[in-house]
Amino acid sequence: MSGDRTQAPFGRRSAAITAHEDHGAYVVLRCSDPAGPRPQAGQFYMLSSATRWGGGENERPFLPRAFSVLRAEHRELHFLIEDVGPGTKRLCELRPGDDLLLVGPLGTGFVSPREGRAPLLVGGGVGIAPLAIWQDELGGQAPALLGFRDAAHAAGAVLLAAPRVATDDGSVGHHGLVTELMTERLDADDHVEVYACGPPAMLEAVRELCARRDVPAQLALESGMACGFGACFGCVVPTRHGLIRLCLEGPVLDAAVLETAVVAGAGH
Amino acid sequence: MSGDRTQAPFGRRSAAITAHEDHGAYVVLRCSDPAGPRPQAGQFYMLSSATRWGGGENERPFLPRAFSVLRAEHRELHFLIEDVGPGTKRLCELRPGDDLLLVGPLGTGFVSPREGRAPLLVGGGVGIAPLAIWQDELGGQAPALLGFRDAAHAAGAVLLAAPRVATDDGSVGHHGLVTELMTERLDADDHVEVYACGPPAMLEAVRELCARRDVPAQLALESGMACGFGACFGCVVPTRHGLIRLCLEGPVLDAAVLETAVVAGAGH
Amino acid sequence: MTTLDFCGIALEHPIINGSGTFDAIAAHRAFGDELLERFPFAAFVSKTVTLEPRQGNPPPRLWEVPAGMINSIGLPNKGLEGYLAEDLPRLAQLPAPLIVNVMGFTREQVAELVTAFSAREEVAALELNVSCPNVETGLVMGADPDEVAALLERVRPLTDKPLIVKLTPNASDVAAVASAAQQAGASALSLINTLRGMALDPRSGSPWLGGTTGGVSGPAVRAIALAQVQAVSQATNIPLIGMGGVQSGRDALDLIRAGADLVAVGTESFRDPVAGSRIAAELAALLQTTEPVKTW
Amino acid sequence: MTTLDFCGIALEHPIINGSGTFDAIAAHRAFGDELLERFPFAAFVSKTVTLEPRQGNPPPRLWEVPAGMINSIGLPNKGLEGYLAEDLPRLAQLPAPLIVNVMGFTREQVAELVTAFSAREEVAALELNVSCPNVETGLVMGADPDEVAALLERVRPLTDKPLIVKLTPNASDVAAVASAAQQAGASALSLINTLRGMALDPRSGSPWLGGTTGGVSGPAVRAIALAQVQAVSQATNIPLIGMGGVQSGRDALDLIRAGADLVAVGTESFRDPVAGSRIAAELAALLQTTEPVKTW
Ligand SMILES: Cc1cc2nc3c(=O)[nH]c(=O)nc-3n(C[C@H](O)[C@H](O)[C@H](O)COP(=O)(O)OP(=O)(O)OC[C@H]3O[C@@H](n4cnc5c(N)ncnc54)[C@H](O)[C@@H]3O)c2cc1C
Ligand SMILES: Cc1cc2nc3c(=O)[nH]c(=O)nc-3n(C[C@H](O)[C@H](O)[C@H](O)COP(=O)(O)OP(=O)(O)OC[C@H]3O[C@@H](n4cnc5c(N)ncnc54)[C@H](O)[C@@H]3O)c2cc1C
Ligand SMILES: Cc1cc2nc3c(=O)[nH]c(=O)nc-3n(C[C@H](O)[C@H](O)[C@H](O)COP(=O)(O)O)c2cc1C
Ligand SMILES: Cc1cc2nc3c(=O)[nH]c(=O)nc-3n(C[C@H](O)[C@H](O)[C@H](O)COP(=O)(O)O)c2cc1C
Ligand code: FES
Ligand code: FES
Repeated sequence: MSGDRTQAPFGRRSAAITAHEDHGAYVVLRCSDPAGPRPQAGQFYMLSSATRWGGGENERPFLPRAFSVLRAEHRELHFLIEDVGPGTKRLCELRPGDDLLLVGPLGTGFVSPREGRAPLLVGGGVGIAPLAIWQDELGGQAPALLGFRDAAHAAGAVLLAAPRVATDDGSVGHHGLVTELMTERLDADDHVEVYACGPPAMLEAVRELCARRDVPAQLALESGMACGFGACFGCVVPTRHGLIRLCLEGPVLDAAVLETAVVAGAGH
Repeated sequence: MSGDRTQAPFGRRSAAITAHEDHGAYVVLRCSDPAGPRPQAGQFYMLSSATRWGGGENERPFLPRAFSVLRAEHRELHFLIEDVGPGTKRLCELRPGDDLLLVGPLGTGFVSPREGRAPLLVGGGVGIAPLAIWQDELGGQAPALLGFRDAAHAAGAVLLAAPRVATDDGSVGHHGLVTELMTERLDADDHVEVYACGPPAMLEAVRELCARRDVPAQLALESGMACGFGACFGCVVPTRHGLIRLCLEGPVLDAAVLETAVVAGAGH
Repeated sequence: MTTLDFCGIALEHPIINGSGTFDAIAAHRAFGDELLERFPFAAFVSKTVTLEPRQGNPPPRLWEVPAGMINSIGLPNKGLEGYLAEDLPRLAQLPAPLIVNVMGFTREQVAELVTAFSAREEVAALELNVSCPNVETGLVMGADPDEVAALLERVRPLTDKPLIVKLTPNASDVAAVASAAQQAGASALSLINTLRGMALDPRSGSPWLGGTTGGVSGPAVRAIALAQVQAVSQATNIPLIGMGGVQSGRDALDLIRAGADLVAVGTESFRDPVAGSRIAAELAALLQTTEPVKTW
Repeated sequence: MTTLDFCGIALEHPIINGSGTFDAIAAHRAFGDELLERFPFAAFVSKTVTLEPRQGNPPPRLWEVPAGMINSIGLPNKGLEGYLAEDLPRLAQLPAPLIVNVMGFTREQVAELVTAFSAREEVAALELNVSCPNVETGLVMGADPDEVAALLERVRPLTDKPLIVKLTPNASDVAAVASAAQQAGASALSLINTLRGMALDPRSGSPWLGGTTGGVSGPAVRAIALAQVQAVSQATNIPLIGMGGVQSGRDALDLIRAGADLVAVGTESFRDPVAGSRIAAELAALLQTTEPVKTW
C-alpha cells in the first residue's frame, strides 16, 4: 500500500523461540527479536529454522518461507503457522530452545481507513494472521469476520477479539462462507473499508463484492516467494498495471489495482 | 574372506533404537532386528536414520553409511559410531524411540585361525568394532591390542575383554603405537593369526609387519561406499588381482592379496 | 496381471533399473534367492559392456553432493567375451527380460557388440550407451545428431532386436539428437545419463575422484531429467525410458506425464535395494487415481 | 585494504552477485541505507537488460527442487531506455563498480546495447548473456562456438570496456565455446548460468511454471559448475567468474581452485541477503590457511 514501509535490518538474523502454542490446526510460534523494529500490520518475514532446514519430504525445504506477522509485542514476534508442506511442517516442530532465522519486516502494511469509513476485517483460514495485529492497532474494536474449514481450524479464531465465525461444515458459527457474513454486514452498513486476507478464492469473492458495492478494500495476497526482498522477481502477481513483485509492492494491495485476486500457483 | 557369507534379507528394514550409550568419543547404538539373521563377525550394515537423513552440513547425508557390527545378541545389533561428518553425526543423535533403516548383514566376515595359530586382535580407533564380536565368537579369550588417539577415544576399550591399550598421547596405557605392542607380542610368540581393523596407516603397518614375519592376517578395510551390495562399483580397492569391490569381496581381506592397505579416499 | 508392451517385450510394470546401478549377480550373493523371488525390476538392464575388458577408474570413485552423488566408476566390465561366458548365462536366469547395454569407442566396435548380442536369444533388447567420445571423430557420439545418425546407420541393419539409444544430457540440443536417432532407426530412447560434475578434496584441493570428473545423479538432477524427457517426447514418437533422480512413484509419474513409457531407477537403489518394487507399487497406486496423460 | 584487479577494475574482494539474483534498488527499499553501508558484493551485476521492455513470464515462476530451485522469470526488465533513465543513475550510487548484463535476440540488438552502455562511464564492464536463441539462426548463441565468435566479432570493436561472456551450461562442449569467445576477443568469461529444468503441478500434471521450463540453480548444480569452470579454465587464459550453488567460503574456494578469479553468489542471496559478505569473509579466512593454487 502507499504507507512508508518499516525497513528490515539488512541481513538474516537468528531469533530464539520463546513459545509454541497449539491452536487446533494451527501453531503459534513466538520468538524474541530484540534487534528488529516493530513491524507494521500486514508486513511479513521470511522464516527458516536454524537447524535442519532441508532433508524433509523430497529433500526440501530449501528456500525460506513467508509469514505474516500475527502480533508484535514486548520485542517478541508471533507467527501463525499451518502445516501444509515441508517448510511449515519443520517450523511447526520448533520449540523453545530452538532458533528461527528471519529476514524482515518486509513488504507493505495495511493503511488506515479512508475518511468516514470504519474498518471491517475479513479473514479466511491462516489468513487471519495479519488481521490480528491490525485489529490491535485499530484499537481492538474493529469487527472481524472469520471463515474456517472446520472446528479444528476455527480454533484460531481466539486470536482476534470478538470475531464472528463461519465454517464450511457448520461445526462452529455460521454454516457457510465468510463472504455471506460480509454481505450481511455490508447490507446493514457499507461505509466501511475492508481488510482481507485468506485463500485466493475467498479474496476474489471479497474483491468482487467490494467492487460491486464500491467499498474500498485492502487485500493481503500470497504468492510463491524465494527471497522476499525483490531480488528474484519470482513472486509477481498480475495487476491492472502489469505484473508486480508482491514482496515489494505488496503483500497488501489496494483491491482497485487488481482484476482478480486469484494468483497462479498460490494457495493449496 | 573365503567363508560363506551370511546373506541379508532383501531390502531395507526399519530397526528401533533400543539404547544409545556414550563411550568417550564414541557412541554405541543398539537396535532391535527381529527379522534379521545373526551376522558374522566382520560383516557390516548400511545404516541411515528413518527421519532427517539429509539436510545436514551441505545438505548431506544422502547415501547410507557402512558400519561394522559391534555385537549381535538377543536379536539386537550393536554399532560403534564415531562422529566424523554429517552421516555419523546424525546417527549419533539417535535415541531410543527413533528408528534406523538398515540393509545387511553384508560382505564377508572373519574366518577361524589356520591350524596351529592363536588369534591376535589388533584394532585402531573405531576399528575396534568388528574385533569385539569376533572376540566373543572366539570364546572371549583372544588377546586384543587396541590403539587410540587419546583418553577420550580409549574409553572405547571397555568394549573388548582384557585389552592392552596404546595411546598416541600416552594418556592411557602404552605411550605410542599399537603396532609397537604387536611387535612385542610377535617377538614373544608369532604362531598367531592377526585380525586387524583400523585407520589405513595402521592397517598398512600391520600388513607389513605380518608380511615380513610370515604371519597370516585378516584385515577389515574401509572404503567409500554408496550401496554396500555390489551395485555401484564405487568401493573398489586395489589388490594383487586388480580392483575388487570391497563391499562384496570384503570388507575382510586376507592380507596376502594386498600390496597395500592404504585405500585412496578412505579414512579421515 | 496385466502386462505392458515395450518394443514387443511384455513387462509386468513400467519400472526398470538404470544401467550400472544394480548388479543382479552381486545382489544374488548378498541377498540370496529372495532377490529372485522379489525381483524389483520389470526388465533388467546390465551394466555397460565394452569389447575389451576394462578395470575402470582408480579409486576414489564416489562423492556425495547435495541431494545426489558423483561417480567416476569408469565402466569396469569383463569385456564382451567375459560377459558372454560368465554373466550372460546367469542373467538369463533372472525373472525379467534382459536388456544389454553396450558401448564402443568406434562405430565398428559398437557394430561388433551389436552383432554378438543379436545372436543371443537371452537378450531381449540392446541399449547403446553413446555418452563417450568416438575416438575417430573426437565427438561424443550422443551429443551430435550426425554422429548418432551415422552410428545407427551402421548398426541398425545388424539386428532385429530393439535398439534403445541412451542419450547423454551433456548436449546442447538433446531433442535434435533424439530426433536424429529416431530417424536413423532407433527403436526407443532412454535418458538421462549422468551430468558431468567434479569434486575437490577439501584437504588437498586437487580432484577427489580417480577419474578427475564424474557423473552427477540422484534427486539433484531430477528437474533436468524431466525437462529433457519432455523435450525429447515432443520431438519423437518412439518409446521412451525416463530416468534421473527418481525416488518415488510421484517422480515416476512425473516422467510418465512428461512422455516416458518406462521409468528407470538408478541411485535410489543404492539407498534402498528394493526401491524398484516400492516405486512400482507407489506408481500403480497413483495411476489408479490419476490420469497419466499429458495435459498440455 | 588490499584490492584485486579484474580486467582493470579494482575490487575489494572476489565475491560478486550473479545477474538477476539481487536487485540493489529493491533491496534499498527493503533494507534502507544499511544495504549501502554493508554492501555485500565487490561489484554489482545488474539483471539482464534487453533492448525493449519485457514483462517476463506469467506466474508461477518458482519451484523448489531438492537442494535448489527452478525459476522461469523470463528476463523482465524496463528495456534499454527505461534502464538508462531510471536504474542506471541509482545503480551508479552503489559503493561498488557496476557490471551491466545485456542480452539481444539478434547480433544487432546486442551491438546496440553494447554501444549504448559503452558510452556510459558509470558502467565498469558489460556481461553478455548468451543463453538465448539467436532468432536469425535458431541457434543458442552461447551453445555454439561459431555463434559466439560471430557475436563477439560484431560487438568487440564497439567498446573498450571489458566484455564478459556469460556461458550457458546447456551446451555439449562449454570449453569449445569458451575458447571461441576468448579468440574472438572476450575479456573474461562467467559461468554457469542455470540448467534447463522443469516441474509439473502435482495436482494437474501440467507444467507448473508459467514459462513451461525454467532454469535450475542452487547447491544441486554446484558439482556441475565446478566441472565446467575447470574445463573452461583449462581451455582459456582470460579471467573467469565462477558461479553455481555457492553457499560458503569453501564452495567459493573450490571454484577458485578450479580456475575462477571471481566467484558470484546467486540463489544463496535469496536465503540470506548478506550471503555475499559472509562468503567473502569465510573465503578470506580459508585463503589465509590454504593455498588456492590448482594442484593438478
Ligand atoms: C506474504 C505471505 C504471507 C504469508 N503468511 C502466512 C502465515 O501467516 N501463515 C501461514 O501458515 N502461511 C503463510 N503464508 C503461506 C506460507 O508461506 C506457505 O504456506 C509456505 O510457504 C508453504 O511452505 P511448505 O514448504 O510448508 O509447503 P510447500 O510444499 O512449499 O507447498 C505450498 C504450496 O506450494 C506449492 N508447491 C508444492 N510443491 C512445491 C515445490 N516443490 N516448489 C514450489 N512450490 C511448491 C503448492 O501450491 C503447495 O500447495 C504466507 C505467504 C505469503 C507470500
Ligand atoms: C565396511 C565398513 C565398516 C565401517 N565400520 C564403521 C564403524 O563400525 N564405526 C564407524 O564409526 N565407522 C565405520 N566405518 C566408516 C563410516 O562408514 C564412515 O565414517 C562414514 O561413512 C562417514 O560418514 P559421514 O557422513 O559422517 O562423514 P563424511 O563427510 O562422509 O566423511 C567421511 C570421509 O569421507 C570423505 N568425504 C568428505 N566429504 C565427502 C563427500 N561429500 N562425499 C564423499 N566423501 C566425502 C572424506 O574422506 C571424509 O574424511 C566403516 C566403513 C566401512 C566401509
Ligand atoms: C554408479 C553409477 C554407475 C553407472 N553406470 C552406468 C553404466 O555403466 N552405463 C550407463 O549407461 N549408465 C550408467 N549410469 C547412469 C544411470 O544408468 C542413470 O542414467 C543415471 O544415474 C541417472 O539416474 P539416477 O539419478 O536414478 O541414478 C551409472 C550411474 C551411476 C550412479
Ligand atoms: C531467479 C533467478 C534469476 C536469474 N536471472 C538472470 C538474469 O537475468 N541474467 C543472467 O545472466 N542470469 C540470471 N540468473 C542466473 C544466475 O546469475 C546464476 O548464473 C545462476 O543462478 C547460478 O548461480 P546460483 O546457483 O548461485 O544461483 C538467474 C538466476 C536465478 C535463480
Ligand atoms: S520473492 Fe523474490 S522478488 Fe519477491
Ligand atoms: S559400495 Fe557399491 S559396489 Fe560396493
